[in-house]
Amino acid sequence: MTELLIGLVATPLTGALVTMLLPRFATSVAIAAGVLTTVAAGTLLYGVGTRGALGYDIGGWTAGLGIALRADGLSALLLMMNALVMLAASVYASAYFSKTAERARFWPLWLLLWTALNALLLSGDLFNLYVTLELLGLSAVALASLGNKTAAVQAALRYLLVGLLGSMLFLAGVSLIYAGYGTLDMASLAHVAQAGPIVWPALALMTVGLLLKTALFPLHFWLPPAHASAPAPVSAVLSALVVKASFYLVLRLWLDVFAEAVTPAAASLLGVLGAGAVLWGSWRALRAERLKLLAAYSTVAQLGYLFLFFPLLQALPPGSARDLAVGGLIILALTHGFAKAGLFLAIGIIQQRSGHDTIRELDGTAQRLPATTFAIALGGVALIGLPPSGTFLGKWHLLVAAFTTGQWWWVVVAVIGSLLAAAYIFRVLGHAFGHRAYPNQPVAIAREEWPALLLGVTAAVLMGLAGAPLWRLLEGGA
Amino acid sequence: MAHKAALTLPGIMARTAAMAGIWWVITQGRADSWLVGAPAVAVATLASVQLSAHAPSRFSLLGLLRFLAMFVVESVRGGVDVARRTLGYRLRIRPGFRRYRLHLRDPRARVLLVNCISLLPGTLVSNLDGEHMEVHLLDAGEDPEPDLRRLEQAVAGLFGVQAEKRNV
Amino acid sequence: MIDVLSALLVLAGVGFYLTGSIGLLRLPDLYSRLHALTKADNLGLGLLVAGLALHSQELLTVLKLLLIWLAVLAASAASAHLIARHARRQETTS
Amino acid sequence: MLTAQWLYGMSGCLIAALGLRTALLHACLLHRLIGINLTGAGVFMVLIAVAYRGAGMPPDPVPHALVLTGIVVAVSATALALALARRLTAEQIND
Amino acid sequence: MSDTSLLVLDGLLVISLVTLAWTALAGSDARRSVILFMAFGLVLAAAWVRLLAPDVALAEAAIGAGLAGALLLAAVREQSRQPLPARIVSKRSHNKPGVNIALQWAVSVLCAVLAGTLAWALAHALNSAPQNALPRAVSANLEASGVSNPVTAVLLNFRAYDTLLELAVLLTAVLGIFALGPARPGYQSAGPVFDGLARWLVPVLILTAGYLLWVGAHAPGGAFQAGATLAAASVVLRLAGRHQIGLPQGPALRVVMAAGVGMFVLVGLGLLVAGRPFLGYPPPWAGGLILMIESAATLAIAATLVLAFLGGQPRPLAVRVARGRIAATPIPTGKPVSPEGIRSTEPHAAEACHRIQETQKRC
Amino acid sequence: MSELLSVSALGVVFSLFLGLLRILRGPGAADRMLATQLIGTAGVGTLLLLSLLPGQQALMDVALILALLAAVAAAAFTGRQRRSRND
Repeated sequence: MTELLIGLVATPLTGALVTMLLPRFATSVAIAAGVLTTVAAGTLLYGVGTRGALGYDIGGWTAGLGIALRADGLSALLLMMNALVMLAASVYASAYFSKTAERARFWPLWLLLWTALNALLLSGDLFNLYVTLELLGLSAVALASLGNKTAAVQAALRYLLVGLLGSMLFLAGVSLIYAGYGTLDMASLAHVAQAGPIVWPALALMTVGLLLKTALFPLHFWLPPAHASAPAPVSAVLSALVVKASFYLVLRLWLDVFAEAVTPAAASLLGVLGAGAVLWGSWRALRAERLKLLAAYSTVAQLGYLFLFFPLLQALPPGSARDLAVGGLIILALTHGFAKAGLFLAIGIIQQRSGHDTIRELDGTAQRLPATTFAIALGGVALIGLPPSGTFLGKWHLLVAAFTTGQWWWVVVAVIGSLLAAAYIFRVLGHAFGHRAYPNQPVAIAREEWPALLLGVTAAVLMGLAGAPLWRLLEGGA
Repeated sequence: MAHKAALTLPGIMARTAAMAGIWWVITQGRADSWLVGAPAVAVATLASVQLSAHAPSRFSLLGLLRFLAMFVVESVRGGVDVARRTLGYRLRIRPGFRRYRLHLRDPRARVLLVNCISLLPGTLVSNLDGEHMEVHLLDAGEDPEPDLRRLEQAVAGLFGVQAEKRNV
Repeated sequence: MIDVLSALLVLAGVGFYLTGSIGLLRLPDLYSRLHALTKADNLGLGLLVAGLALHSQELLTVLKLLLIWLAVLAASAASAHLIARHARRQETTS
Repeated sequence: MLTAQWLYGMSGCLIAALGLRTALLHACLLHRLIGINLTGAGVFMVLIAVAYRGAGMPPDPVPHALVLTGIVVAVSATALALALARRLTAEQIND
Repeated sequence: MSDTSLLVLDGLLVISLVTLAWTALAGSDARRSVILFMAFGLVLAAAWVRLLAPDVALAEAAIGAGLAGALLLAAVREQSRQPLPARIVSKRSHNKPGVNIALQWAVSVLCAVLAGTLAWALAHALNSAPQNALPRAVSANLEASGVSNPVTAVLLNFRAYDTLLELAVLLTAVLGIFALGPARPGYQSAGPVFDGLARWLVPVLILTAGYLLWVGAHAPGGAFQAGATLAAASVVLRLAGRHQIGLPQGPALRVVMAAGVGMFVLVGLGLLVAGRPFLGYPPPWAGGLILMIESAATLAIAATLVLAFLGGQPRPLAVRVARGRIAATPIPTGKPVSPEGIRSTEPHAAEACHRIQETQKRC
Repeated sequence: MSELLSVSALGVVFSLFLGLLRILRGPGAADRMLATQLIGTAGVGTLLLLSLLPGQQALMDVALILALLAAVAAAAFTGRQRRSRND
C-alpha cells in the first residue's frame, strides 16, 4: 500500500522518459501513464480514507537522515483532484496538439509537471520541497512557452524569474530552519519548532516565496499574462493546479508544521491580502476583454478566497468548528480546480473554432458550441458559488466561521466578490448567447468537448454532494 | 578541420600509453581505479585520435633537454628583468609591436613556439597570420630577434625538424 | 638543505605572483598587463611547483603538480594570445 | 562560537539581499539572472557556514549535498532563462 | 594555519566576495557584470575550500570557471550582435521617474529588511549549540551506504530521491530549451593556438571526468563534477570552431539525456520489485549500484550542460555537411549578413541590456 | 614547514586580492577578463600550497579543474560566432 506513494511519483516520471524516447507513441503512452497515475491516486485516497495517513521512507532510511513521503487526507484529496484534472486535460491535449513534433515536445514536459505536482504533495522534507518546487516551476514555464508566440515566451520568462525568486526565498527559509533545528523533516519539525527568532523569519521567508508562486495579490502581476498566453490545456493546469500546489505548502506550513509560531496578526495580514485579491482580481476579470484573461484574473480572485480562511482558522480553537472550516477551505480549493480547468479547456475550444477569444465577439457561440457554452456556464456556477456547487458549500463555511469568530468583515468581501463574479460570468454568457437568431443545428458533442463538460459537472454538482465523505476523510486522515 | 593522417598502430599504442599514464598520475596510482579508468582511457584515446590532424612527429630527447634548459633559463632571466622594470620607482617600459617571419613549417612546432614566446617574460604573440606573427614587446627598444631565433631553433630541435630555411 | 631550497623556491614563487599582480595594477595598457599575467603563471606557479615538488618528494605527487603546471601554462599562453588578438582586431577594425 | 561562521554567514545574507534587489529592480535580464544566481550563492554561503564546525573538525556533510543540488538546479534554471531570452530577441528582430 | 592568518584569509575572501557581488550587480554593461560574476565564482570556490567543503568547491570550479561563464558570455555576445531597431530603443523614455525612484527605494528598503531579518535569525541559530544529530547519523550509517565520502553518501544514498528529482529538473530545463528552437550557430575557428590546446585538453578533460566520477566514492568528486568537466570538453571543441563536439545525435542523444533519471528509476523500481524499499540499496551492492547510477548521471549531466550551452536543439550534422546550409530555420537571425560580418558585433555589450530591457519592461 | 605553506598561501591570496583591484578598475572588458585569469591562477597556486597540508589532498583536484578550465572563459570571451546559420 505505501508503495503507492512512490508509485505516484515514479509512474508519471517513467512515462515522461518513455514519451521522450518513443515520440511516435507519445500520446498513447502518456494517456496510459495518466490513467495509471489516476488509478493510483484513487487507491491512495481510498487507503487514506480507510487506514488514515500513510508514510513511506525512501531508501529505507528513517525520516531525517533520509526523505519520507507522506499522505494524509488533505494531500490525498489534492492528489486525486490533480489526477482527474490532469487526465481530463490530457485527453483534451491529445486532440489539441495534432502535429507529431508538437506532441513530442509537449508530452514529456507534461508528465514531468505531473511528477512535480505529485512529488510536491507527497514530500515530507523541506529541502526536497525546494527541489520539487523548482521542477514544478521549470516544467510549468517550459509548457507555458510552448505557445511559441512572443507574448507566451515573454510571459514565460517573467514567470520563470518570479518563480526562481520565490524558490530562492523559500530556500533561504529552509536554510534558517536547518541552521536552527538541524533537520529538514517536516514531521519532526512540527514537534520541535517553537515560535521565536528562528522560526518567524524562516516562516516569513518561505511564505513570501510561496506567495509569489501562488500569485497572491499584490504579487500576482505575473500570473495573468502567463496563464492567458499559454496553450489551453497548459493554462488549465497552471490555473487549476500549479498555483494551488504552492498554496498547499503555505497551508501545510501554517496549519501543520509551524502552527505554533503563527500569530493572529500574521494570519490577518494574509486575510487582508486575500481580500485585496478577491476585490482586485474580480474587478479586473470584469474589465477583461479576452476570455482567457478573464479566467486568469478570476484565478487571482479565487485564490484570494482561500486566504480569507487564515485569520478565521487562527481564531478558531481546535474542534469541530475549526475542522468544518478547514473542510470548507479544501472544498473551495478543489472546486475551483475543477471549475477553472473546465473553463480554460472550454475557452480553448472557442479559441480554436473561432480563432479568437474576444468577449465582445462571442456572439452565437452558444448555438455553434452548445456543449462548450454549457461547460462555461457550469464553471461559472462554481466560480460564483451558486448552489449546488462546492464553492457554495465552501463559502457557507467561510460565513459560519466568520460569524463564529466575530470577524464579519470578511463576509462583506466574500459577498462583493461573489457579486462581481456573477457579473463577469453573466457578461460572458450574455455575449455567448447573443441576440441574433441562428438556424437550429443538431447538438453534437465533439471529443475535445467532453473533458471540459465533465470538469464543469464535477465542479458545479458533484463537489457539492461530496461534502460529507470529504469531511470524514479529513478527520480520519489528518 | 585538416585531413586526418592515417594513424599507425604504434601511434595509437603510444597515445593509449600516454592517456593511461595521465590517468595513473591523476589517480595517484590507485590500483582500484582501473574499473573506471579503462573505459575513460579508451574514450580519451579515441578523442585524441579523432582530434589529431597530423602524423605523429618525432621527438628528440636531447632536443627536449636543450629546449627545457633554455626555456627555464630564459624564463628566469626575463622574469627578473621584467620584475625590475615593473617594480622600480618609475616604470621602465616602452611597449610596442613588431612583426616576425616564422621559419618553422611543422604546425605543432609553430604552436609550441608561439606559446613559448607568449610565456617568456617580455614578449607576447598578439597575432598570427600565415607565415608572420606579430609580437608585443614590453621593451620595444631592444630587438629580441636573436633570442626568438634561438628559441625557434630549440623548438625545431625538439621536434627533430629543420628551421634553417631562412631565405624561403 | 632541501627544505631550505624548497622554502626559497616557494617564496620566490610567491614573490613573482605578487610582482605579477603589481604589474597588473601598474602597467599602462592591456597588452603590457597581459605580460604580467603570463609571468605570474610561468614563473610564479613554476617556482611554487618546483618548491612543492622538492618538499613532497613523492613521484606521483610531483607528476601531478607538473601536470597542473603544464595545464596552467598552456591555458595561460592560449588565453593571453586570444585576448591580445581580440584586442588587436578591435583596434584595427574600429 | 566560530568567527568564520559569522563572517561567511553574514556576508551570505548581505549578498543574497543585494542579489534580490537587482533581480527585482534591474531593467536588464542578464543582470536579473546574475542577481538571482547571487541570491542563491548567498543562501549557499549561509548553508555552508552553518555546516562548518571549526578548523580541525569534520563539517556537516548534509548542507554540502544540499548546496550541490542547489547549484545544479540554479544552472538549469539559468540555462532555460537564457534560452527564453534568446528566443525573444530573435522574435523582436523579426517583427 | 594559525588563527590570525585564518582571520586575515577570511577577511580578504569575504571582502572580495561582497565587493565582487556589489560591482557585478551595479552598472548596465552586461559583459562587465558577467566577467565580475565569473570572478565571484572563482573566489567563492576558494571560500568553499576554506570552509572545508571541497566537494562544493569542485562543482563551483567546474561550473563557475568554465560553463556558467561561457554560457553567459555567449548570451551577451549573441544579444549584442543583433542590430538594434531604433524604435525599441526609444520606447524607454515613457517611464515616470517619480514612480521609479519610489519603487527603487521601497525595494531597497525591503531587501535591507530582508538581509537584517535573515542575519538576525542566523545569529540566533549560530549562537545556539550546533545541531549535530544529523551529521552523527550520517557517519553512523556511512558504512552501509556503499561509499566513504559522506557527501556522496548523502547525495546518492540517504537523500538519493533529491538527486533523482534534481536530474529531472535538468532534464526539464533541456527539454524546455529544445522546444524553443534550434541551437545557436557555432563558433568560428579560434586559430591554431587554441586548436592546439584543445587537442590535448579534451582527452585530459575526459580522463579527469572519469577520475572525478571514480573518486567521488571516497573523496570529493562525483557525478555532477564529472559531468560538468566532461561537458567542458565539448564546450572547448565548440569554442575551437569544430562541428563535431562529441554529442550523439537523434535518438541516441535522447537516450543519453534520459540516462540519468532513467538509471535512477530503473534501479529504484528494480529494488522495489526485489522487495527492497525504493532506492534502498542492499549494503553489499550499494557501491556498485551507486557507481552505475553515477556513470549514467555523468553522461546525462554532461549532455544537458552542453545542450544548455548550445542554446537549442542541435541540428543534425549530416544535413549541415550535405547541404552546406540549413534551408528552413524556424528562427531566422533577421539580420542581413553584412559583408564584413563580425566587425560590427563587438562593442555593443551595453546594448544587449537595452534590448532585453524592452522585453522586460513591465516586470 | 606547514607554517611556511600557509603564510605563502596567504601571500598568493593577497596577490589575488590585488588582481581584484584591476577587475574593479577595468577599464575594458578585456582587462577584467585577464584579471579574472590571474585570479584563477592565483587560486591554483593557493590550492596547491594548501594541498600539501595533511588531509587536504582533495584540493589538488580542485586546482586541476581550475587549471584545465582556465582557458575556457577566455575562449568564450574572444570567440566569434558564425555569422549565419549555415556553417
